[in-house]
Amino acid sequence: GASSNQGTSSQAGNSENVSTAGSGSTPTWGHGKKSGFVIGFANGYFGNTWRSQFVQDVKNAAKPLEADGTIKSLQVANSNADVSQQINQLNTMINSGVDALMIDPVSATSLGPIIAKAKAKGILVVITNDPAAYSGTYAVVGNNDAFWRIQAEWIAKQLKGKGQIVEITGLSGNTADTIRQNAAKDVLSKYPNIKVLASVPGKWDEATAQSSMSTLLSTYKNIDGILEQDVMAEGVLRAYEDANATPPVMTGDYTFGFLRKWKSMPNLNSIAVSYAPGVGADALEFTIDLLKGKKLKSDSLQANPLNPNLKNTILIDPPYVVTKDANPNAPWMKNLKFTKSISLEEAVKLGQGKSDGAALDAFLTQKQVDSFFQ
Amino acid sequence: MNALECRRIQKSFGSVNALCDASLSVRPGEIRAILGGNGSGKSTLAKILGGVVRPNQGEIKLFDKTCSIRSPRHSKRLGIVITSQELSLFTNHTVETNLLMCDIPRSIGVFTNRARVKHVGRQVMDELNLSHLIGKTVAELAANEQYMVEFAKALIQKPKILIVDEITSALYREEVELVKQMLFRLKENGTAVLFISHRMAEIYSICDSVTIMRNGETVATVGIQEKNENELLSMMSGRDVTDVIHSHTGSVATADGPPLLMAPQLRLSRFGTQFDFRVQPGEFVGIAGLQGHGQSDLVRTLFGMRGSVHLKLEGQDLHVSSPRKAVAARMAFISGDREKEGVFSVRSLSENLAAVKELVMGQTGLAADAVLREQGVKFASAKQPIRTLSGGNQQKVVIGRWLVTNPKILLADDPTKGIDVQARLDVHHMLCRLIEKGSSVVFVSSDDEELVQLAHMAPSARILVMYEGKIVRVLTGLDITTENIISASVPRGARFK
Amino acid sequence: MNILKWTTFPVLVLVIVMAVINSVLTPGFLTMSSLSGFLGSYAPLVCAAVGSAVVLFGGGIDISLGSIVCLVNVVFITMQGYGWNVLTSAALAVLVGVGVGALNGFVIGFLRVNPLLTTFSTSSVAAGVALWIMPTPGGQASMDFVTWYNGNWLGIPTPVYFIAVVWLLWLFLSKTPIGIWLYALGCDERKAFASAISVAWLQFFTYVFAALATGIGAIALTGSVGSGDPLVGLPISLNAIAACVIGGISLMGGRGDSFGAILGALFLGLVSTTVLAAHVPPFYQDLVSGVIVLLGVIGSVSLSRKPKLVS
Amino acid sequence: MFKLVEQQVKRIISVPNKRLRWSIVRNNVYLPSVIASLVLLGLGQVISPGFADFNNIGNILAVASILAIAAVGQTMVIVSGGEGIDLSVGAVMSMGALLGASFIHGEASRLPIAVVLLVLIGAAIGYINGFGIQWVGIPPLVMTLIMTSVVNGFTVAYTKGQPSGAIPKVLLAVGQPIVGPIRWLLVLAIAILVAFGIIMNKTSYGKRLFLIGSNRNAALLSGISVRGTVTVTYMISGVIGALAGLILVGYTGNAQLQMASDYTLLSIAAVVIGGTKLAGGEGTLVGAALGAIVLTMLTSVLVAVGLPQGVRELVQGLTLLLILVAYSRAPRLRQ
Ligand SMILES: Nc1ncnc2c1ncn2[C@@H]1O[C@H](COP(=O)(O)OP(=O)(O)OP(=O)(O)O)[C@@H](O)[C@H]1O
Ligand SMILES: Nc1ncnc2c1ncn2[C@@H]1O[C@H](COP(=O)(O)OP(=O)(O)OP(=O)(O)O)[C@@H](O)[C@H]1O
Ligand SMILES: [Mg+2]
Ligand SMILES: [Mg+2]
Repeated sequence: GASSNQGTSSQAGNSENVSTAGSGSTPTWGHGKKSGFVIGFANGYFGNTWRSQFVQDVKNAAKPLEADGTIKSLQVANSNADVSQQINQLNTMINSGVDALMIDPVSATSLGPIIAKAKAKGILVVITNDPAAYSGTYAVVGNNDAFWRIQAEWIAKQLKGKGQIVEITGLSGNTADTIRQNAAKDVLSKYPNIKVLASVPGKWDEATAQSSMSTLLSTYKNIDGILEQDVMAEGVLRAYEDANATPPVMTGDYTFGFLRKWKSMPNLNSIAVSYAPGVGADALEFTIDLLKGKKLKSDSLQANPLNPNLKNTILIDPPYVVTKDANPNAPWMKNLKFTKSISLEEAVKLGQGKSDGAALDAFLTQKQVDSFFQ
Repeated sequence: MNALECRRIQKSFGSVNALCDASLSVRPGEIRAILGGNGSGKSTLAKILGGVVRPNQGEIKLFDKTCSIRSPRHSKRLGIVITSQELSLFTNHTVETNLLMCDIPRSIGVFTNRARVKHVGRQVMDELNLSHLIGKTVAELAANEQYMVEFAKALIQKPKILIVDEITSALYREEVELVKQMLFRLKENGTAVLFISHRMAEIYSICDSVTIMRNGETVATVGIQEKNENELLSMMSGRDVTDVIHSHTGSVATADGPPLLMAPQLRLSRFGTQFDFRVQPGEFVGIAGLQGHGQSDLVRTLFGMRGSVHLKLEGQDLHVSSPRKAVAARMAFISGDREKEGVFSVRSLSENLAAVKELVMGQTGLAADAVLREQGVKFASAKQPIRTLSGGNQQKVVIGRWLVTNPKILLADDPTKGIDVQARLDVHHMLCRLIEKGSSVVFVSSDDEELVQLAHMAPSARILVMYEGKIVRVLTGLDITTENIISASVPRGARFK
Repeated sequence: MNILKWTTFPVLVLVIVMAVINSVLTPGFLTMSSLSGFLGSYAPLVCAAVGSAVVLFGGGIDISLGSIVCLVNVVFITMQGYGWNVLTSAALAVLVGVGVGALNGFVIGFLRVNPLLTTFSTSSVAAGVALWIMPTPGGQASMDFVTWYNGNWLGIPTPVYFIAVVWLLWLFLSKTPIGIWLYALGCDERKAFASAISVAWLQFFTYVFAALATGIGAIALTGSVGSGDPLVGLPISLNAIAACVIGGISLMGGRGDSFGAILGALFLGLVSTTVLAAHVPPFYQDLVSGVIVLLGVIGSVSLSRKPKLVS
Repeated sequence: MFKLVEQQVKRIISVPNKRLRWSIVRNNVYLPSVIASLVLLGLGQVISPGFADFNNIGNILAVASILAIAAVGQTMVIVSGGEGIDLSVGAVMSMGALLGASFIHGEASRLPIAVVLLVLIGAAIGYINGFGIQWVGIPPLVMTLIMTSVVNGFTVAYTKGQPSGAIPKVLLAVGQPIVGPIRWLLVLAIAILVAFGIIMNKTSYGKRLFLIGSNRNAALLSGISVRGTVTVTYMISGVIGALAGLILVGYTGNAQLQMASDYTLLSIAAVVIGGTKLAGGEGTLVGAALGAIVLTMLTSVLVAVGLPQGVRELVQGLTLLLILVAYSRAPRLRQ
């Protein structure tokens, strides 16, 4: 989501008929091995802190597994949002005989042919981070719907269901962004008295967010709340500083930069929901277990965000919801799995020694992972 | 009836009036010379007829039918062909392709018929006995060969009206002869020819009549026999120019004593030849010879453009590996190719003037206006871009750029190429003044007459004649005559290559 | 000696070297399936490079080809979405792309605006339209088409046919007078005009041709990705030019050979494959491939280089 | 800027002859951009009231300042002629932003060191460009294009994609307003413009630059060191790029890989809209700055209109095309 800079699909791109990944049919991948797996990880975009944390997490998670021989080698390939390049990388990996492919797609819909090729060779395919819907594959992705649903719910509550807000969204056309916007729409439709004055794309870029916010500030006189997406919060704040006005109720983001700033602004009423780069590491854990032949519980798999008929997805809920004071049984914390509500204090502590750009991160514990399997 | 008739043609480029009132009429089978100072509008007239330039006013009749020429293509359809002073050849194409560029023969109406291109090309080149050039790319040809190809390209198009704009200035005598024969053959087939040239001799031997242009006007048209050289020159410059033609009587002194410049075992890489070269203080050294026999290589090598050379300047050893080093040693170089190697066309006169003195030698405080006036440049303000000056005036500024650095030795590579008589004289006087100050001048020229004139103006002079990269003859004293230069520059047996 | 004069020689060497390195690093590289996969993902760039080359011959430059790819891809998919058959929608899509080329050609040839800036503007026009038609990636190409593209046809990987078609288009062109005029134009625009060559039309034509070749490439790309994406082609814009230069084509115009462009494009592909096959750590992949390409260019330029100005 | 308009208008109405007056309007290099930006400003105000208020103008000028700074190097490279162009500006700026952030590492005291290091790296990159172009003979467009991927690669390799360190207050201050729409960024940009204006027009390096741009051969024959001067110019462009990146990160407050890649083509567009000929030998920094304002103004108007992204890009492209057609056309072939 926040990671990608590139549009990826919001419609189902998968060509074949609906089915559920591997379930039922006995999996053919792993070639019966129990260890010494060769894994290819094709990361579709490489350009911001979130993504590098994402890749780094995967590599860190792989280290112990490589040590104990479970993983023979992990090939990592980055492509700079170049579809052809990614397809070529996948092609190369397939031909070098990987057991499993982890893919963060450049474009959700552009992998059909190459994935078909991989499956034909009995290679396990796991999509991670940016969703994509292909039958016969698994997807381990962050729960974008929950991500903004929580924040929309929160802001609605803060405004007591009444007021004028502006939205600063991500990259128009991007899958994650679309899912999030739909979630927000869905929530706000329940609050008729909350008026969305404008919804401008901030491209997940602080500078863009800042100048867009400035324009909005000069255009609309009274803005009661700002529904804003990840990594752009500081841009919004700066727009207010420049206009020397005080920011209203606003959703924040999960970078330690913002968390620290927030801590330094006692009157700022905000929330931070994490969208963890760790999702890649989680995906690796699932990949290994699947390669080892473990079976998922029938209820573990949920509908793919891009294709409701395709049940092949493990949605990783936001690990943390940060509010000034922890508030586990707030209305916006309903039906979330493994999500902790922590206080700003705790959150900032978690960031000790981390850079401002770094994101509040977390992984599933082995136990949590196992709980998905039979 | 007239093959071509122009009435009151008028053309201005922005503020410049290139042509204000040009009128002439030519009969079929007539060869008409067009004579005029630089920028008097000859090429502009040619370009208008060629469809390259659009006239502001005026009427053009072809064979008594009025017609407005819309484009080069249209002009060619009307049977008008012009050879361009700047050449219209494509250096990356072969000779034969260039020859047929204007209508390429095809097979089955679609594809280029290469075989035919070669065949037709060869035919024409045979007549000009240049068939050895077929298959080469134009880039590989020498200047004179290129101009011959340009001429052949015109012939191939079977012109009804042919306009030849200053191609002969670059040609060997033999080649000029060939051009003459070809023109006469066209004359017999009733083609009308406009022949633009600065060379009187040619005009007298080739043309039937001459139209004189001055500042964009056709001032007169006369039969070639009616007026002599001086009369024509006076008409074109609007003032009496009897002084233009010197009578070279008396000997020319030869300097001796310690040389100013010594170039022991000077090597011309292109010819692989080696010889000693020296220049005395205050001496004029003319370099003569047919084009492309190493004259400009000689001066360019001395100026460090052909890699490092070892020189002795006033006894001191020095290694000149680049123009930069040469300038540091107080040498100067003037190229005849204004556009490519002379002017900074979009920059102002003062910038052009100060380029070396201020920016290379680091001496400031140059009184641009004074210098320009002293060089007799026609200019409005020192701030005007140099491209707004006329060719000759531009060249004066370029020369001024070097004179203000008062160089010990000045190398000139045909600096008066294509400059009219008056401007040329001014340049000569500038150089003489420099020599009188004790500097020396090494002067390459394609015009032997010019070398002889200069030699007689200078206190002491020698003329070196080059052939195939070697100095084949050194002329001094009484021997300095055009006849000697000509005979030396084409050694016996080499008259026809 | 003469072979060294051939502008395509350096890149030919480069490609062979890279191919060898690859087949050493990945033994499976020279297998049919691997090669067809490789060609499948780089055929689009190859086609665009050939188009770009033709523009460069004529002394122009076109940085809008990537956006044209996006537009064609999006239109192609959308048409199929409306249930048109593959051929018609492909033809129509390519036509739309050619339209953009025509805009380029008109503005550059007839209105005489600088090509770099013109194509920069039109690239944002084309990309804009693509995003407008299809704000979010999606749709899907007909399965038959996709499987056909990613498989073999008459025993040869299908992408090869796309490359062949574009190459033949150029070959045909170069055998007609247009070929000659093109190099003349690249050598000197004014002289070309004076020699009765209709410069404006010729320039117009080069950009149209570039768009056509690129459009065909875009169809190929659609075959390899199987769906629509308004941003899918963007990297092609500059890669195509890089490919040409590595292929020994001069940006000054009038020099080079389209075959060089093809090899140049393949070289770029081979580099990214090699970097991966050599297990270069991810953080260094971009740097390494960048440096390899730079060295490649230095190699090809310094081998086929014009003499210096003053001499 | 407004003073400029005044001057322009004065110049025109002071001309008696009508035809001449028009020709000045036509040939004046600054006028188009001045008019365009005023029109856009008015348009923005109409479309969304408050568009023309101080804060927003300040914001627009701030963004434009960064572009203008980037365009300084671009202008000098283009003036240097020989098809001179620098496509690596965007990459170098991104690098400046990321490396700057990690050099500073959150401590204001490290700012000077960071600046020095960036200057060195920028110069080094510029030197490589100059070397490839002048000694190897690679066309500038290609050399700098490929340097783009090398520089991006270097940035990734150095930062491991992880821009470390917070941006200290001093740096963040560049975005802060001083009075009305004036922000430190603007002051900084004007200072840089003035400084390089002097370098270009008063120093002997600058004078050489113009001559070389006008005619390489003539410069060589006059003993001017072409290679040296050109290389220095690319080095300057590299240095300015790196520092512009640092300033950018000061304005945005966070660094991302390739955050500035758009600036490459934008800077070229700005230079050309400002009336500088790509042929070289002529050009002004003021023009480039005005060009930058036009482009920024255009983008923010389109944001204010709130069109979908596709349409926005479309309109942007068409507008740019119109400006080019109106003001930067080569002379007709048939004179
Ligand atoms: N393209 C142009 N733009 C501006 N002025 C021009 C142009 N072409 C020619 N002129 C000017 O028009 C006048 C006539 O030029 P033209 O070339 O016809 O002279 P010419 O008689 O051919 O001189 P030369 O003997 O040197 O060839 C000169 O002042 C020249 O500077
Ligand atoms: N390209 C040009 N652009 C603008 N003005 C020009 C241009 N060429 C020439 N002029 C102007 O036209 C005037 C006449 O130029 P022209 O070339 O006819 O002079 P000229 O008679 O050829 O002198 P010279 O014999 O020294 O070349 C010049 O004084 C110059 O100011
Ligand atoms: Mg003249
Ligand atoms: Mg002439």
